[in-house]
Amino acid sequence: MTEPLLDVRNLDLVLSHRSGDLPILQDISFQIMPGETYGLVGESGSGKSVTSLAIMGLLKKPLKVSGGQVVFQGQDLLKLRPRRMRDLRGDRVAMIFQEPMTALNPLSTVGRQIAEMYVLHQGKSWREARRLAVHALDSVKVPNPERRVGNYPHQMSGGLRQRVMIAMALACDPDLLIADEPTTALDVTVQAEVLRLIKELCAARGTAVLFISHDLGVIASICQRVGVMYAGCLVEENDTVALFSNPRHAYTRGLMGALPRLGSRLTHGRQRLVDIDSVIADRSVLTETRFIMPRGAANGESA
Amino acid sequence: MLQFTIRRILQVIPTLLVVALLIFVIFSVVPGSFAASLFSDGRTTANPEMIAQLNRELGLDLPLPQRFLNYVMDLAHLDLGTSFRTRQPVLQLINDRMWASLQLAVAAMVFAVVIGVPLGFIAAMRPGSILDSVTMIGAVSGLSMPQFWLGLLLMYVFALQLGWLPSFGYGNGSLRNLILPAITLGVTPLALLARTTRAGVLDVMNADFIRTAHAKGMSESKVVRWHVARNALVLVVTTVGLQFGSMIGQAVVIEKLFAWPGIGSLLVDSVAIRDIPVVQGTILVIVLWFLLINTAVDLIYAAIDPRIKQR
Amino acid sequence: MKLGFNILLGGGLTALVIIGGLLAPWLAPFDPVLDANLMNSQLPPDSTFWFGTDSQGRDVYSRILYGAQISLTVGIVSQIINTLIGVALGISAGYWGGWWDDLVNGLTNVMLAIPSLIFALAVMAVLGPGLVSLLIALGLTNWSWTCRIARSSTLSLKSQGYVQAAQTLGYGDIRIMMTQILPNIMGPILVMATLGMGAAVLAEAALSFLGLGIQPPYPSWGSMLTDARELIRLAPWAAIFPGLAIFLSVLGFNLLGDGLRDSLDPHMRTRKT
Amino acid sequence: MFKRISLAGVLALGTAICAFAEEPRHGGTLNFTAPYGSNFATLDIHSSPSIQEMFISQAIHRTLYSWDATANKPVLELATSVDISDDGLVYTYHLLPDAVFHNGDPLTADDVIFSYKRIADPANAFPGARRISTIKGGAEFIAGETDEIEGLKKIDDKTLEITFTTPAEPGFALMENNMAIYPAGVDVATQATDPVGLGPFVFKEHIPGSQVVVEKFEDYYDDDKPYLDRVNIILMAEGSARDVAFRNQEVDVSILGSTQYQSYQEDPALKDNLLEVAEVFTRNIGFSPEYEPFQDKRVRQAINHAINSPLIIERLLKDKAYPAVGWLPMSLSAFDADRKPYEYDPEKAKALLAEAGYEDGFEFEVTATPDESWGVPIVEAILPMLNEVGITVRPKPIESAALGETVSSGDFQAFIWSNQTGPDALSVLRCFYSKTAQSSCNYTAFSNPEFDALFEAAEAELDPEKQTDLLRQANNLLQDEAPVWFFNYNKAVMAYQPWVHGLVPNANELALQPYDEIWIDDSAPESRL
Repeated sequence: MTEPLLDVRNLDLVLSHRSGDLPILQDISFQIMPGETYGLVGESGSGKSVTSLAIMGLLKKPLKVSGGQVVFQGQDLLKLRPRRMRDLRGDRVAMIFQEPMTALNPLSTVGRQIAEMYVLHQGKSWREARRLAVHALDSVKVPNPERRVGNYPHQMSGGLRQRVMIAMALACDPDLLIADEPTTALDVTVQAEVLRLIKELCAARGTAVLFISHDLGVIASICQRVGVMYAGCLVEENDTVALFSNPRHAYTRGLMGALPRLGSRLTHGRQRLVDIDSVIADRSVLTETRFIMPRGAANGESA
Repeated sequence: MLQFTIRRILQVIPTLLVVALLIFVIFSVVPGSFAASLFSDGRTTANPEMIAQLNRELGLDLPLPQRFLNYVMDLAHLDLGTSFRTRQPVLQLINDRMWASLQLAVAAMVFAVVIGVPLGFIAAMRPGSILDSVTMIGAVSGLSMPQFWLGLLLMYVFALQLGWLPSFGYGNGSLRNLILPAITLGVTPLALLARTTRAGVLDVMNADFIRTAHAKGMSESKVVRWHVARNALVLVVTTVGLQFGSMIGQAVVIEKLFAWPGIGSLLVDSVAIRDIPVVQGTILVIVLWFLLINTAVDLIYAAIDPRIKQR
Repeated sequence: MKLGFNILLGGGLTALVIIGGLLAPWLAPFDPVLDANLMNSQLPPDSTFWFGTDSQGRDVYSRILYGAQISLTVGIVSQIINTLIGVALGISAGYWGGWWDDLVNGLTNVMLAIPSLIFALAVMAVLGPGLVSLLIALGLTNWSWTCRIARSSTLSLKSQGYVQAAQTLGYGDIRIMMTQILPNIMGPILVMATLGMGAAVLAEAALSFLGLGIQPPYPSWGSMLTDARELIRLAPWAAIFPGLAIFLSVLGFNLLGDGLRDSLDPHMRTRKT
Repeated sequence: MFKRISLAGVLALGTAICAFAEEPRHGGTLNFTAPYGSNFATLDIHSSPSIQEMFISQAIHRTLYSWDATANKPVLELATSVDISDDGLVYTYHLLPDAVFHNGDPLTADDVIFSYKRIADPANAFPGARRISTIKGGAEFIAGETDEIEGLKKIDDKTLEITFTTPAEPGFALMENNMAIYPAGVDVATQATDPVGLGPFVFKEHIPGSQVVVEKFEDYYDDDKPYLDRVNIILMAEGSARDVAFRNQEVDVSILGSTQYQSYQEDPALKDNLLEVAEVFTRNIGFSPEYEPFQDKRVRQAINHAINSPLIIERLLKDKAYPAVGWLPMSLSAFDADRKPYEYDPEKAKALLAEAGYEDGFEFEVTATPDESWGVPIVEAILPMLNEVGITVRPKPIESAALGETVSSGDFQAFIWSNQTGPDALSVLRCFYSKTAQSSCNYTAFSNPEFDALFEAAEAELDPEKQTDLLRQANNLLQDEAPVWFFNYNKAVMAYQPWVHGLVPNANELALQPYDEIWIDDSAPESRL
């Protein structure tokens, strides 16, 4: 294929502290091609979300990037001036968050919050933006969008709210959509609908997706390629099919073991799952696994 | 919304009635009587006949339950009674004084909001900075100072040493007269507002939807204007409401110090001479004021926060 | 970090007041009441009278030390009364609910509606000036917030497993309230009480100004300040030091309360880091 | 008996301010302060029992008699002359021919009768009522038994005859501000909000809780007066605030507390403009006859000896008081100039206590208000002194409002108070007459046959000289019996701005000043001229 849309190169990220920097991400590298859906999977705390925030340039104070590059459409986002980065955010790179209740401002109507996108990035008037917001709601299959546009978040169900988030994220036809656990907080049935929606809309618009989840099942259903993160490192990366058929890293195998067998996912059968903690709790196993990581983990002991 | 409003206003009435009863009971057992207080300054000599006659005249010789009944009946007709001292309707006396108190309270609150809210905002924008520390230490200091002491210091500095402002009085409602008492009274709400604004803004700034706003590519100033300000406002409005009510209590001291003709000083003077109808009436009006303001706050709150109305 | 600073400074100031008050009989060079020699009135600070003397010729330093006892008594006792009333009403209302809850709620609303200084003024008028009256007046005044907090915490605790477990085990209501609920709501209550101590010391000063404070001969800072307010020109020390004592001790209580709240409230803590 | 004193007489007779007979300047505004409370309860002076409203009535109203602060006695105000019958009971007043009310009505005898009847009306329960009881038929009228006051008789429009029940000087009672003469033709209900009187100033405006403004009455019966165009009577109860306002030249006069007195005396810019007067107030600690130690005269005397009053006065009150000799103050003629106060002598006090059987001392409480010059601070000051002779004293704090009731009901071991002891010696000493109840004004329930005999003789005596002599003896007896600790007579001090002239040393109440005689010279600030 051609140039990657997003090229994360040797990203290091630390938590700065008086007593020295604490490494959070080490040497993360991966690429996403235009239109591709890339999954990042890992336990909570493994650094998936932080990676996405680093790409968006939304890291908060004690966290900071200490090395590497985030090249998006040929330019290093880390070196961009804040103003340029701001213009890019939402417009070219958009993001959906995990908790649709708190990710929306409870005191604003959803219409207004969608409309903000058009005002910010396309210089539309509020009136025009609101009209577009109705369309956007319609496009994410929110029923009765003319009425819903005046709703407050608390008047909507979780699934609807997440659709609002998607509508907001896709409002400006971004080239890359970062979806950070977009379905985790939802009912299982709603999950499937939302996933399908993301898949369809992005496919139709050719939007690349960085899909973050701890749920291998979800990842499997939507992603072409998958990176497995563990303790701040990308421990394995492969095509989805290849990864599932041949997990190389011990941790990946652990994750797989924790996954209910395909097909029984929705029924939550009584079969015994491998507890992921029992795999990773033993620190000696951890250290050992570091050595077989595909890419450098020279100073991994400090994690 | 209208139903909500009416319901909230109706809720005020039982509280008011209980307060009326409470105040009545308290001041029916208070030692000292109006008639006897008349000669406490030693200027005139005690005169039992006069006291007895005065008590008869004022209806103080009636049994307590009867007096309370009369009192409640009058209240039902919005009649707060007649002052022992001035023989004027209490409502009239309160009306004469209330506007000065309102003026003082509003001015103090405006001062507190205009200074306190931005300070809290700025402090929250740069948590941990020097400005933040100074603001917060200043705020807690403002809360730790006896108000009359502060007022006295301000009076000495700005009226006497610098001669910028008049030191006392109403001065026909001139703004210059209002400044010192309003600042003195405003310091406590200012400090509280700075603190709550800061806490509120910090709270909002850490909310997920602010991250969303940033992810949308919004500039810092737009984030603040579009999302932070409005949400932090909820807390500010609540604080303003609560403070507005309790400020009347504090105003008692300030009005006395600055010879400000408000209901606070009317209350203290009336307590001192046991002019019970005025005491009862003034406290009732103050409580009503407090309740109405809180009702207003609830309504504003409901207007700002769409989630409230549903409850 | 700020959190530590608040507790440190607040605790330090509070400790200073406590030590000063407790050790007053040993630290004070003079008796606060009897060592009054009018020949010494209004002397500026010197090596004998560290903070100068007041118009009665009494040592301001000694009176401030003894005054700490009064201020502490006012702060602590009034807050104990407040807390007892507030916690007892709040927990029982939250736990039992029903008409009792309605009653307590109504009472709380009434108390909240009367500005506390005005209520204290009324109570003081009934009881007459003096320390005991002041303790009662301030003790009866500020329990409503404590009550609210206790009630809402109880409500949320009531539905939790261990309380329900205790109920199933057949524990008595009172026992559950005392052993299961009370210890779990002590944090915020303690914060309220600490902040309330500062408010009580300030209220004492305000009531003194209105002629209703604790009255001599025993020195309270509020009455010292009130008495000396006209001396600010002739003997500023007699007014400045009591004012400073009030300011610093209230500051101490407030900082300590803030610090306690920050360290007890994990939400606040994460916010600060 | 014609005692009207001219303006020139008043000025010449000795206020320090008017020593040079400068020509009074007309015009200007005076910012006067009313220091005794933060509101004017009413503008209807008849209904007011307190000093506070007198600041207004002093400008707006006039009474039949007025107080001549210089000669220290009541003088005729609204009459040119009076004829007195031989038995001293019937007074025939010839009212001022040119006196008119602010509404233009001339003063007539009807107005006086109307006003006195209103004051005495039992339905009103006005504080001045008891003063009417010295008029024949007054007591019956007050009791509601009659519709007319028998002793009030109109001879013609300008002639009024009043019959009194005793031959005592009626001026003392009828000069009180709340005995003001109202116009009969004006609805009295309006007097509370829009008063109309005979005074030199017309009511202009009342801002409740702040001030009352009065303006010059062009038709005032004293042609040349008033000098001022306008007086703002400003409420300023808080001493420290008044101090700032005065120094800031926002107000023209200020009544000083003791602390301020000291600092004003030390300030070269202020010390020359202080007006001082020995007011007719005696500060004292009254002893309860119910409390056992106080039943012994020697104990009461011992306390008088044990306390160093001059020291307290000098150091605590900053000399803003005169040591009390006995009950009656110095300005009264019944005061015995040869008597000395109790000497400060702790040894003698101890000896007296030992004699009385209290060598080991005893304890008592003093019921006291917060007042700085006759309240708790004084008790604090005597505490170490009495401790010295073995007596333990404790202040029992009480609110001002409750003092009168507590004392008159006898619910105390001792109390500290400031009592008005003038100007009429006879009525002052009546308070120690055994037939006067404790609930009236015999607060220490004093009962002494010797005193009673002297008092009764004085009351019956028609000759002023002899009466004064009897009262003097009674007062001296009182000093020896020591029913109270005689502390001090108040020294009232008023600070005034240098441009203010015409203030008088009013021994009854210094704060009350004759606005019609005050004028300001052209050194006053622009805004006041």
